Amino acid sequence: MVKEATEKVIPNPFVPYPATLTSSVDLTTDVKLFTLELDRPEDEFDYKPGQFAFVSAFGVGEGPFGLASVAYRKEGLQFAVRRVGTVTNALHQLEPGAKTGVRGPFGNFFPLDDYKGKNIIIIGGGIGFAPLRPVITTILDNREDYGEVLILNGARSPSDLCFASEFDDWAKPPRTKVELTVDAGDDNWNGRVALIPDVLAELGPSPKDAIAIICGPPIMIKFTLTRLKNLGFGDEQIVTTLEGKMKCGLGKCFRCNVGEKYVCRDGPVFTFAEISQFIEQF
Amino acid sequence: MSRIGVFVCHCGTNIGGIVNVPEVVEAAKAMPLVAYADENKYTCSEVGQGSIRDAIREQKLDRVVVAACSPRMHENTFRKTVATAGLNPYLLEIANLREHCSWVHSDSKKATAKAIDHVRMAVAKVARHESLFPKQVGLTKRALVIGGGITGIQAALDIASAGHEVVLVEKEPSVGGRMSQLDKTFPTLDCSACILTPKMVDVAQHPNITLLSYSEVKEVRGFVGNFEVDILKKAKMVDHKTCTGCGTCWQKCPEKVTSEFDLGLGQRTAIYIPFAQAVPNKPVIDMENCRYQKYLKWTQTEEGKKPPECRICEKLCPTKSIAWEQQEEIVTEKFGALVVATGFKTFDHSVYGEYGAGRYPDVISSLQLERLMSAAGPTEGEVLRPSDNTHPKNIVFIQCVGSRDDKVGRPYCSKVCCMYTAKHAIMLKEHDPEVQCYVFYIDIRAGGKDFEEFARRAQDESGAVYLRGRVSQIYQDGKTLKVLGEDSLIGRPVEIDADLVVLATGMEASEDADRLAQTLHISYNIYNFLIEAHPKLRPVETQTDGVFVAGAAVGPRDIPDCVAHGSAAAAKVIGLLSQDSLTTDPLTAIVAPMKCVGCFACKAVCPFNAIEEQTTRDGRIIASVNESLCKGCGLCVVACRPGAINLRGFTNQQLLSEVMTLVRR
Amino acid sequence: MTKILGKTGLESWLHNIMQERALVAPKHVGDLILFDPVQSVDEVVFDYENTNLSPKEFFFPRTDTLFTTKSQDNDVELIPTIIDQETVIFGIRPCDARGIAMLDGPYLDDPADSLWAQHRNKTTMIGLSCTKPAPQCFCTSVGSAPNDSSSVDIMLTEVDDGYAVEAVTEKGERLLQGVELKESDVTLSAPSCDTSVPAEGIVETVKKVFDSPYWSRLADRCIHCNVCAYVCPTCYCFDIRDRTDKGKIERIRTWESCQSKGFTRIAGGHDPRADKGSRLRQRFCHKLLYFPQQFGPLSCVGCGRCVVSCPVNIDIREIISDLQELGAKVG
Amino acid sequence: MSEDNSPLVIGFLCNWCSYAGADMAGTSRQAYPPNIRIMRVPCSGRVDPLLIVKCFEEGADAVLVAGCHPGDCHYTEGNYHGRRRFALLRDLLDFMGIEKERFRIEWISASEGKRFAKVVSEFTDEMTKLGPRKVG
Amino acid sequence: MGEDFTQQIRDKAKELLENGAVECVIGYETGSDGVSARPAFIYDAAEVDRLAFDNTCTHNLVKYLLDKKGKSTAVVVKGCDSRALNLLLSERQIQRDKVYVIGVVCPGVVEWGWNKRSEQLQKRCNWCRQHTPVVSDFAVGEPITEEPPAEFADVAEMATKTAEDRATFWRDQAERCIRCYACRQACPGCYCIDCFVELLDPEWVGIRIAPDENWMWNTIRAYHLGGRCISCNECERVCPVNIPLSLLNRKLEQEVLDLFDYKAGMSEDAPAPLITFKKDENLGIAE
Repeated sequence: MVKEATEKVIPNPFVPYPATLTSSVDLTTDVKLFTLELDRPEDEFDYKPGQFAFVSAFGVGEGPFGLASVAYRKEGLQFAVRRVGTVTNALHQLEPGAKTGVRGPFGNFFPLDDYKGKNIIIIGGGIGFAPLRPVITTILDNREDYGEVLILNGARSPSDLCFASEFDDWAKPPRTKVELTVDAGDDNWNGRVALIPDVLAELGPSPKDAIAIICGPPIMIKFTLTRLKNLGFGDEQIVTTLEGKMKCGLGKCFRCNVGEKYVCRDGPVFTFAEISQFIEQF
Repeated sequence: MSRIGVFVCHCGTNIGGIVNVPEVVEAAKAMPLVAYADENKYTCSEVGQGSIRDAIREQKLDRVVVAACSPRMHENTFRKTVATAGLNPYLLEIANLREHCSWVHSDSKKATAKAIDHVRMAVAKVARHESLFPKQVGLTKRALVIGGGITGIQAALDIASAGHEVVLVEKEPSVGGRMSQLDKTFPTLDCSACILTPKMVDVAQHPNITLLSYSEVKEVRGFVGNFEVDILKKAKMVDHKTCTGCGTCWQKCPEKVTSEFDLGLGQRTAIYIPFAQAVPNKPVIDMENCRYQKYLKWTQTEEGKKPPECRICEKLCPTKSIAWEQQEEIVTEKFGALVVATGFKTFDHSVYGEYGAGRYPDVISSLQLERLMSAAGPTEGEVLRPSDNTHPKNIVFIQCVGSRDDKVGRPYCSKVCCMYTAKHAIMLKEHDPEVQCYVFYIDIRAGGKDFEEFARRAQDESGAVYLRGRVSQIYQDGKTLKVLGEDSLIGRPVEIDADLVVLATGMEASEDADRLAQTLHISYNIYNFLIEAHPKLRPVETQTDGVFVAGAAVGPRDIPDCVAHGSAAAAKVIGLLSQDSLTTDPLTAIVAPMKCVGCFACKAVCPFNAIEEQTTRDGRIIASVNESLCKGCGLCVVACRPGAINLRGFTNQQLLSEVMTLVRR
Repeated sequence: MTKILGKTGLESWLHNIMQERALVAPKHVGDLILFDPVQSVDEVVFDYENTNLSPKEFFFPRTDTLFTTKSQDNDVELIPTIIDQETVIFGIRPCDARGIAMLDGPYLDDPADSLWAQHRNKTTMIGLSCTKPAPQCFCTSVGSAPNDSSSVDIMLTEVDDGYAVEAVTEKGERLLQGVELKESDVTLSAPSCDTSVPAEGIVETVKKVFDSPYWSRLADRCIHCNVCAYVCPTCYCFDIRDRTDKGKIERIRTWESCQSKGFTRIAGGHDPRADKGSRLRQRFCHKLLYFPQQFGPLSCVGCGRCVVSCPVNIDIREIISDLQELGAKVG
Repeated sequence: MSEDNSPLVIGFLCNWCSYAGADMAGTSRQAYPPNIRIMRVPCSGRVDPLLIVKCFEEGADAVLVAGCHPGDCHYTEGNYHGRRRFALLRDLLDFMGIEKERFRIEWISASEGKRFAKVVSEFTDEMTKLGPRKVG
Repeated sequence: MGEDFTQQIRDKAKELLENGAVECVIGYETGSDGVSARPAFIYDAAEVDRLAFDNTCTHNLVKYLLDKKGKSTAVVVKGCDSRALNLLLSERQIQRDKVYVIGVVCPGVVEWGWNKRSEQLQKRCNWCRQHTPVVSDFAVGEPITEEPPAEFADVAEMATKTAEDRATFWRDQAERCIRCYACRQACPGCYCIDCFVELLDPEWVGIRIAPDENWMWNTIRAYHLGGRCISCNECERVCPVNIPLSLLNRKLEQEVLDLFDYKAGMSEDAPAPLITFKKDENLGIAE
């Protein structure tokens, strides 16, 4: 005879924490940085760099976004959201004070503790730079724990570079370099006009004691991976975040899978060693 | 981010008297994305507009709904208002609370509910508005005038005098049109040729005018400022560059044929100019009738009698200008604006059995009478009966032949017939005091400067007998024509023995007017008269920007009207061509390339040829919209199943939002 | 000893069940047989191979409201859906019941899907073992049997004078309380399932043939009609979107299929499974590789619905055979 | 149907003729029942059958599409295309149980304010008599 | 039919593949049940013996040409299927020079399902007026003289019901619909990159799989095929819940014939009724 488990009330994992939009700032023409505060003090939301959460635009739906803030600073939950679809469109319409909801945090994170003492190369393209911001914040807040830091941020155009106002701060600490590049410049741009993989080849960072963290559009990730391999980086030294179409974040809807792995639960942070066999599927 | 401001207008008591405006304002405040709502006594007043501008700045509004009168009234006003406050003028939507609500409903509660719904829909729509920017396109500063009658001549001269190049296309060998066939003009009785000929000569001599006689417009592509027109130049068989118009050829040509210009009453030669004052005063060869052409045709089959080889013109031409090798050719020219002045033709009276169905030689049309009266006409101005060349004494005029007659599908009034018949009666009496004129009429329409006096003169001074009534039958009785009719004023049948009967044939749209209209994408009515953009306020514009209409092509009108009309069209063209670039309306269709399947249903339904084919980087052939041609009708949007085309300002999203906000309110 | 419930006894039992709970049973709907709520025992179909659609929708409805919002002043309250209705499903086949139980894997995996959990708690499954398996059936090849009672609460087996009754769970026991059962010494014979599919070792095989052109050739024929996924008792892909009506917002979850174009297309436009072959492979890899890797069993229960319903005869049994053959060649 | 059981009529009016005709009805104070909600579209040929079906899906009782008289279309041909689409759609909807009467197409010119009011009045009355849609 | 047709198809397929005229031949083969046909894609002349033709060859293979854009492909079509070729040619979805048409004169196909097959003709074949393909590069079978005119008894029957009954009927169908979109996927006329039903913005159809939304889907699916449906009935065949979709299609087919005197797919050039018009036509609207 099969015994019954005592019935317990299971919280519905699809119901977000109620939250309030406290600020909404334009990062680029189509990217905004949202700051959210949870409405109920009892809701727990502890997270690490690399993790993501679903943000609701009630009436339209919800979407997954990488957390762009760090938990320990207690400055609210921040998300950089690019306007590409119905949910992001609706989010962009929200005014500070608007009610929203957050579900998360989900996924794994960058094991920054494991990287202590290493040289870190942070490579991000476009909106893909958002999940790298907490990585940078954490490393710079604990600057002495890490070796050389190279930050490479690229975008289609100068006005698409996310977090431009923070570049100067990032470059201030010693042994820290910020390199910017764009696919196409404009009248006010004096910097590089080149693709990220090419800039990487030019800068030629040494793989010795180094970890490369990449985040960006799939095509950029693919080409950057190749360049890093050429530079001698091993599969374990390359860490990336993958983007997948997600609906639940809970490892249920089986939409974001790469092979048997869920981007939402087993990722989004993967070493190249973990995904090398699936990279063509991605 | 959307911060919508809603401004509800009382319009004095026009709206506020029925619609509870404060309630609408409160309801608006509760609508999604509405950041601000307020009311005005008169929103269109300077104070009202100022309050919108202030609110946009103070409340950081990014979209505005004005709930007031019809958008057809003040949409432009408020677009300018929001623009002065720094918003894109297209981030505005009007909710119509006056014409569509307060003025037609008396139940205040229901009207208020409807007003709230209309505001709701406007809010839903404006939330999806995007900033739109008119584009600038260059233009070709040349005009094409189609039709070389008095209207076209006037338009061409005016445009040319303003410094723009003009091409004047005339399908006949000479310009002049119908006016050149007239003897005198009413009500002043000045000689038609005397006032027209100088203008014709001006056309020929004006440095800015290129005259393409014996030519027709075949195809028109492009759009305002940038039309590309294919013009067919028919083969004249005479090199007009070398021809001096000495006249030897047409004087010596042995082949005589009926003259079209004289409407069958006279003859011309196979190589000819249509009339003495023709411009250009250089001949063309009528290929149908030329003896050499007939000979050439014969050599191909050698059937029947061998015609003479002739070629007399060629032999006698002092400048060797006969060009047998000439072919018709199509030239393509670019223009910024087009004027259509294709005029009219006269009604063919042979459909009237009761008037003899064209069988009696002495039943003629009034235009034929003009030729008989003309000093340059076949009888050199002597009015002679076609049947026996005698002077007619009793002359009957019948009005409204092919006008005001549903029976023949011409219910409209041709406007000029009453007056030219009066002119005829006066002139005939002057020519020959023994003449007695009778005029069968329905009404006398003499609206116009000096017209009524003129019509009176025909009766009072020239003794024409006006009989109100229709003619039921005409029959030939020996040399006389028996005209049976009715004088409806005294209610008695009348019978008149006439020597000549003149039918006041009405005006019809010229041959091919419909084909030309289709080519130009302008509309025409069931009588093939062209339709102006607005009958009162835009009388020479059409629905196709850059295409103007003038003269009798639009509907029956007399010479002074035609001249005024031609000048009006010219003024519009000059205004257009004086710009350095043109602004296009941004409410056009737009294709989402990733969604287009390339079925081109859009292209099939587009009335403006605005859909073009484009190859994507991955090799797909997809649609794209030429925004200069697109008029924003949205036909393509509905034809597009995959939803790849949208119409700016009336997007699928916007219309659906309006519906959804209404049904799920 | 076997406990027997006579035919009339069964009918009155079902009738009684209906008084307090919703009874779902096979029923004629048009020319289909579907699991559907019944109002009267007369509607219940007892003689059927299996229903055209699986009973999964009573645990994973076509459309489910995850929560609703209630707005007041500037505050939004989120109200999760609570399932109150006690439901009894009568006539569920062992394969289908196994399919439901199998989905406990992903759905009850932490964090559990509360709607699924509630449906499972509130629903009692009365199984009916198969006496004559249909030609498309192959449950015995994928780890089950026509009389497999492991996933139901109560198992019924048709015998001459009624139904042999086996209470499998406490929940089942409870439902049977007060029902009079005859004791009988009839022995129940397990019916045979003729079709044999070489499913053994398929997990390893699929890994080997993952990159084979077989998939894209197979997908030539596939029209991605999604029918297989919608009739399948173990397919559980879903979509989520909000719906607003008269100011009330619902977050709604509905069935979806991994075979549909754009299933994996992300907002930017990139789609890792844009081609037909990789979509079709995804379906079979999920059933034959990923699910077993995560939860153990193949996520195919051998009900054969996809075999019958596929309009272009993409037959999972044939595919398993083909893959094994292919795998053997790869070595 | 709204609370007081009066039909919800959704009207799509072309900007150039019928919307102006409705304006004319207003200017000349031609009264008609307040049930209709009016949407302005550039042309009757812009009215997507999807919108009409959507109205009915969402429970609207009646839909009116009004455009320029044939031959008068501001875009020369829009209403001809519309006429075909609506003819087909109306038959399809009728076949699916949405009575032909519920989907009305009218040609109303800018000068026909009186006729606009008459059409809307008749249509609303007819819909009131027909009653709400029985199957949603 | 039968073996003779099969042999002709195999021979032609072999020839086309061997001389490189086509890359793939799309035809039929016997399915996994051993009794009914399924689509077959033959790339290699050595495999042409898989091809078969019998009276269960129902599938409209023209749909697959949409996956073979730009590639030379031979396709086996029946009379009804062939009309889809004209539809797709006129809508520029396929290129005539890339398609080799093996046109089979079809006396009708039978009712069948997986592992079952009757000898009874499918309902639609009884009123078929297109036994002989309208497009063909290689004809299999002797052309059959088509008898006029089309009948719409099923449509007429529905029209005898009251509006309320009709609404109820379709409501019931909508209730059963599971929105799998199999009807669309099988239809040769459905090839939009993004189908209106799946668009999020504008969201024409809500997410719920519920009667309202399903009704909208079924209505617009039919409407989008107005004047385009070529009566192959694939939509109805693949529907897992047996919704009589052809009834809607046939209603439109009848209206299109009555109103516009048009039959879809009969020629490549005749413009579809909804992308053209006549100025003076009385369609029973606002006259």
